[in-house]
Amino acid sequence: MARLRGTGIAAVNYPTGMNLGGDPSQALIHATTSGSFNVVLAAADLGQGLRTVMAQIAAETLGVPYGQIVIQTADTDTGPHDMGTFASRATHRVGNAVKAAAIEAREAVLQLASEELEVSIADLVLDGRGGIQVAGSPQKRRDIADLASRAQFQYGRTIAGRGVYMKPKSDVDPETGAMDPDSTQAYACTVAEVEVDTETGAVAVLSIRSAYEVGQQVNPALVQGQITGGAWMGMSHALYETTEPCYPSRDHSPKDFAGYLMPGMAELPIIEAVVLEVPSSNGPYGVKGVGEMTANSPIPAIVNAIYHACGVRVDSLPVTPEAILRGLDALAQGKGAA
Amino acid sequence: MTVSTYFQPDSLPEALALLGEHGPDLLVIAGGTVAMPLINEGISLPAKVMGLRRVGLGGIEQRGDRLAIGAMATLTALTTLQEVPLLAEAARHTASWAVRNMGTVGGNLFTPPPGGDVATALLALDAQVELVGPAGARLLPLSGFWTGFMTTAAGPDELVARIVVPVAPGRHAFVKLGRKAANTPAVVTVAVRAAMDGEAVRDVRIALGAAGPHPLRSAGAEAAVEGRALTPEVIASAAGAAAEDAQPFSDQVASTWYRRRMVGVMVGRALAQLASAEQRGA
Amino acid sequence: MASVVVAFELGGRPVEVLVSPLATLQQVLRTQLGHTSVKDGCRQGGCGSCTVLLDGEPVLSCLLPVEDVAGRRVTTLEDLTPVDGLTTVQRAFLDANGFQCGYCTPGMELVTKALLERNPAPTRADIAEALSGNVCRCTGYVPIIAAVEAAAAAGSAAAVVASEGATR
Amino acid sequence: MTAQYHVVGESLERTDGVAHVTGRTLYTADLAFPGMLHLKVVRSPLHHALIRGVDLSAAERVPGFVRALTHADVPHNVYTILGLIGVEPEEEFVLPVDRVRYKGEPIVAILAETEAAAYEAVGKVQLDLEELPAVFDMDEALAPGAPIVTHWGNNTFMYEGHPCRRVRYGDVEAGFAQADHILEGEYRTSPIEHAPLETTGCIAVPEAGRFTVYTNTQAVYFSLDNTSIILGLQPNRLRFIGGTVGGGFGGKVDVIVEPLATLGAMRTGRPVRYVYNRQEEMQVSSTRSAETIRIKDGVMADGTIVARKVTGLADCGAYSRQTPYAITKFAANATGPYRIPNVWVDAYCVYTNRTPTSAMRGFGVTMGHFAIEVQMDKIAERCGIDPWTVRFRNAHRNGDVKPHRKVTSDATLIETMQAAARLVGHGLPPELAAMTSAPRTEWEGER
Repeated sequence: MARLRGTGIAAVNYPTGMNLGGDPSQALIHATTSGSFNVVLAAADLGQGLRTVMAQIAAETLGVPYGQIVIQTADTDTGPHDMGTFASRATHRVGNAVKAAAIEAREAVLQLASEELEVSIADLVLDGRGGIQVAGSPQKRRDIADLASRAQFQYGRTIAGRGVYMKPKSDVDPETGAMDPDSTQAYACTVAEVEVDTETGAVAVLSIRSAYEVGQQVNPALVQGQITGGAWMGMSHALYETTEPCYPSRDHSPKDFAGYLMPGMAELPIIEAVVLEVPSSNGPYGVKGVGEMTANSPIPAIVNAIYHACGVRVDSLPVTPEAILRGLDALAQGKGAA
Repeated sequence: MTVSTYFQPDSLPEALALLGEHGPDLLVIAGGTVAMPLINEGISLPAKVMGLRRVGLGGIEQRGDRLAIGAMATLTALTTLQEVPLLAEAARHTASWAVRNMGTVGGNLFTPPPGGDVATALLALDAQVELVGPAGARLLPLSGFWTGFMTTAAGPDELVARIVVPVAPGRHAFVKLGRKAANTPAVVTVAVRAAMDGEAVRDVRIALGAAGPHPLRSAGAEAAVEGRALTPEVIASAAGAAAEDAQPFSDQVASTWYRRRMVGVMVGRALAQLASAEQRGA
Repeated sequence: MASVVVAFELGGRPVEVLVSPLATLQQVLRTQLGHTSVKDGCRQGGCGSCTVLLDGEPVLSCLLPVEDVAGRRVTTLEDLTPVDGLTTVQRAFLDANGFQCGYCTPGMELVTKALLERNPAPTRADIAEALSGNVCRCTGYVPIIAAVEAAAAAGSAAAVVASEGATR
Repeated sequence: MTAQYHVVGESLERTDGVAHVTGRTLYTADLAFPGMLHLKVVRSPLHHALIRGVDLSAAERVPGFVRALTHADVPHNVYTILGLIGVEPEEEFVLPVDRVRYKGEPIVAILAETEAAAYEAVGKVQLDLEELPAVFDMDEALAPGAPIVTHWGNNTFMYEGHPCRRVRYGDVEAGFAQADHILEGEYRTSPIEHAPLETTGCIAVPEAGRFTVYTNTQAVYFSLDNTSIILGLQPNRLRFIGGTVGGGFGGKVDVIVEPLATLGAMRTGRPVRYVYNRQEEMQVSSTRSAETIRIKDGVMADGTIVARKVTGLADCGAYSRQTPYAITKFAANATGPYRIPNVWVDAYCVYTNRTPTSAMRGFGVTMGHFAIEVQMDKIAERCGIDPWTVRFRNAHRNGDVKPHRKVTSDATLIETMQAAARLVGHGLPPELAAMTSAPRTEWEGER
């Protein structure tokens, strides 16, 4: 028996959003009497932390603390239109809509402040902590919360904003394939190390180390969450998952988590990532997107590592222990792997 | 079907009486880890169900040089069984913590392939099944208990009451290959129990799980090692014989081809483990 | 079908429920007792999301006829969550982002609690074995392991504080 | 970079974190409503069959049975998922009229007082089916004489008159003629299940002339609009509430459960719960497509790719759902992050009698990346260069034109690979370490 180690790499780009029939999302924002802001959306949080990220973008733009933001989403009686949470589009599309709505609401606050302080809006700055002050004269200031209260009870005005972001429809030229299919691109490069047991064909993934460039991160911990979960899913896709384990026979298609194979905690490799931030030209604060791409580069990196470990090229997924063993048998017989 | 009655007999005689009264209409469940999923998803639609958690068969007691394990003893209870370390090891490699807290040793005899790691260990231990029916109790060697794919020698009016396991000095080895390290269906499970006579192996029993319609012993592998020292050549010969004896099948975790190959590899690893095992009770 | 009354202890309080035959503990906790932290990921015993503690031991409530728990002690996450604040385990999962969609979280936390009660300083292998029945599709498990380790560290720190307090 | 912001760039605690760790988050199936009925579906046991008859009489006698829904109950009996954005054809029925095309296809829905009664009644529906030949392999499905799965006479989705999505850029044959090496590869992938911990489901509740649908869809408006078309209801009579999803991964964009549940609520006036059990989630919910990707690359001795021809086949199963769009995405990304001057892509969406496929994380791109990146290693090996160098030599840069004619911007492949090399301690040769994604100079652009 031998345990053979190998390293493989893979590099990928990933498109943010799609063009669909036009790809819009909207956001509405309004201030409450206490100066917190309700952000009303129709986007779903799949667990990636959409509510959190939208609250951060709204807080940043409005210049108020994160805790002042309430995200209310996905009730079609109140939430403005949204295409949906897919295509790595939410942080970019919904984020842009939230930012636009927040800017409009901020303008209303600044207008009030400028009237009360008797200066032009251009002379006002936000302190990021819920305050507005006159540039160069920090003692001349107003709290956004107070302005919001007076807007309602004293001035009878709204502090609200509407935002939309739309990627226009781009038809595909059926002859040449010319199209504009995305808004921006994020990148990843993964290096995987594996160990192959030549008796069983079993692959242990030792490490998945990646560099990502995803534009500005809104919440780095949540970005790491996507990268780590995606690395595991990529490993799972590469080595385990199929709904047709006996294909072309469709017998034994899994019905439960025992039969649908995925790695567990004991199979975890070291998962490590560095993240570069190069702001995109069109995402809110320069974001790109990271939701989907994280399962992609680990798959070929692992498959390439297997080849470098044991000389077996498997071009079909999942790379089962049986496929590796048959490949090793073929190598031993001098025929080369299929 | 909407279940009309769930019987919870308080004693074995009461359970047997219910079984006699309702016959094959009565679905008997032990830990529920196999039957309940089928009921929950509407695949099994029983009208009458009998649960055995209250019949008082959860205990483990010494009977001379044997251990009588109540059929309703949980797999968790086996994991700390010092008298029979092979059984404890097999139990530790079965399913997950919560399932082990629910699943029973009796139920493990009926687990559909590729299950039954504990059953495989019991086969290597030459355990007997105590079946109790209207005519009383009878002891059946486990090797004669299974009669085919999901069929056993238990009569329709009988229940498995206990599993009787010899406690004898010797060596053991347990190897389970799954696609994962923990909570995994078996590609192949190998349980070996032997006495040692100097370097030579005596009274060896090599049981294979997930290598046939039920746990089975490899006569070829046993013959290859019986009375011999566990040299690499002897181990290789036994591994080859086991691969030939296996009656593997394809499922989600492995194909027939791969299982047969792994029977050989895992029997080899188990015997290598046996050769290096420190002397301890098995 | 004749419904029956089953009495057991839930979170330290006696409860009596009228159940249909073979109703599962999961079903009764979720639909009759409002304990929806007990999730419903598979009903096959395969995902761990419906885990509860039965006399302190983790079991799968989807496989357990509620009649089998008569007279016994059942604990769910509802029973453990303080009125204000979080348990040590919950705090650790929150701080480590040991969840994404949150669906596996209650089961993960209950098994973690049971593990740490038996083994206050588990190794990674211990954690992997103890949680092997709990499936997560989002996180890749890494932050869950981090949460368990943080909870263990916080627990032992708390134990040190408590024992120091006791000796004074 | 981050310091210029107050909140963006900070790893703040999740707004829903406390609710998640205390188990207080309410997911769709945690809700219950008085009088709620349970919907379960009678599914085809065959891969391909004509429906000769459906006998409900025994099912109707099951205690707790309330009513059945058949194709005749569905106002506009066609799934419209991509039709909403103008992608035809409409090929999938909500409940099929006379033919089933995959094992597990719904035929009749049963509404009952309890889940157990629904299951029992489902088991008592008698189906009279006439089995038809089925096809499970894409190459077989494309061959003459194959069983035809669709209603239009062949087994491919039609893209504006073509049986495939095409990309034509440069002159691929001229590129091959110029190349030092020709390298061909064929890559195959298997269907993959999303396996979210929370199964797909919804509860439709009738309310004073309207229906409120609690759902774990990934797209509430998409689901509402599709349901409105199928049920012939003005959209303002529907209210969809969701937003908290127990894992999606693309599997909850299909709008399969909402129309039937809402129809049940319309026909009975009672709340209707339709939540997949795990076996349904595993066996009949859409999967990621199986793909066969054939790549032919023309490569210069230094590893530079000068031409690429790709034939991609994606198995959409019996119904295409979101897959036609995935294929467009596949075609758009068939060169990966590399600059290739001559490219030819034919990407097919192929119908078979396998489980329908749809969107999944990395939609149309993930398996293309697998093929491309394994191919890159083979190119490196053929040219005798290392796997890093081949990627740097082919890396696209800002200003490069992609085969779909879009000019590359926001490119950082080179910087990302440099960061990965640093992370693993792999020393790059100076010429690679010095590269950037900045637009090529005129001199660099010649090639």
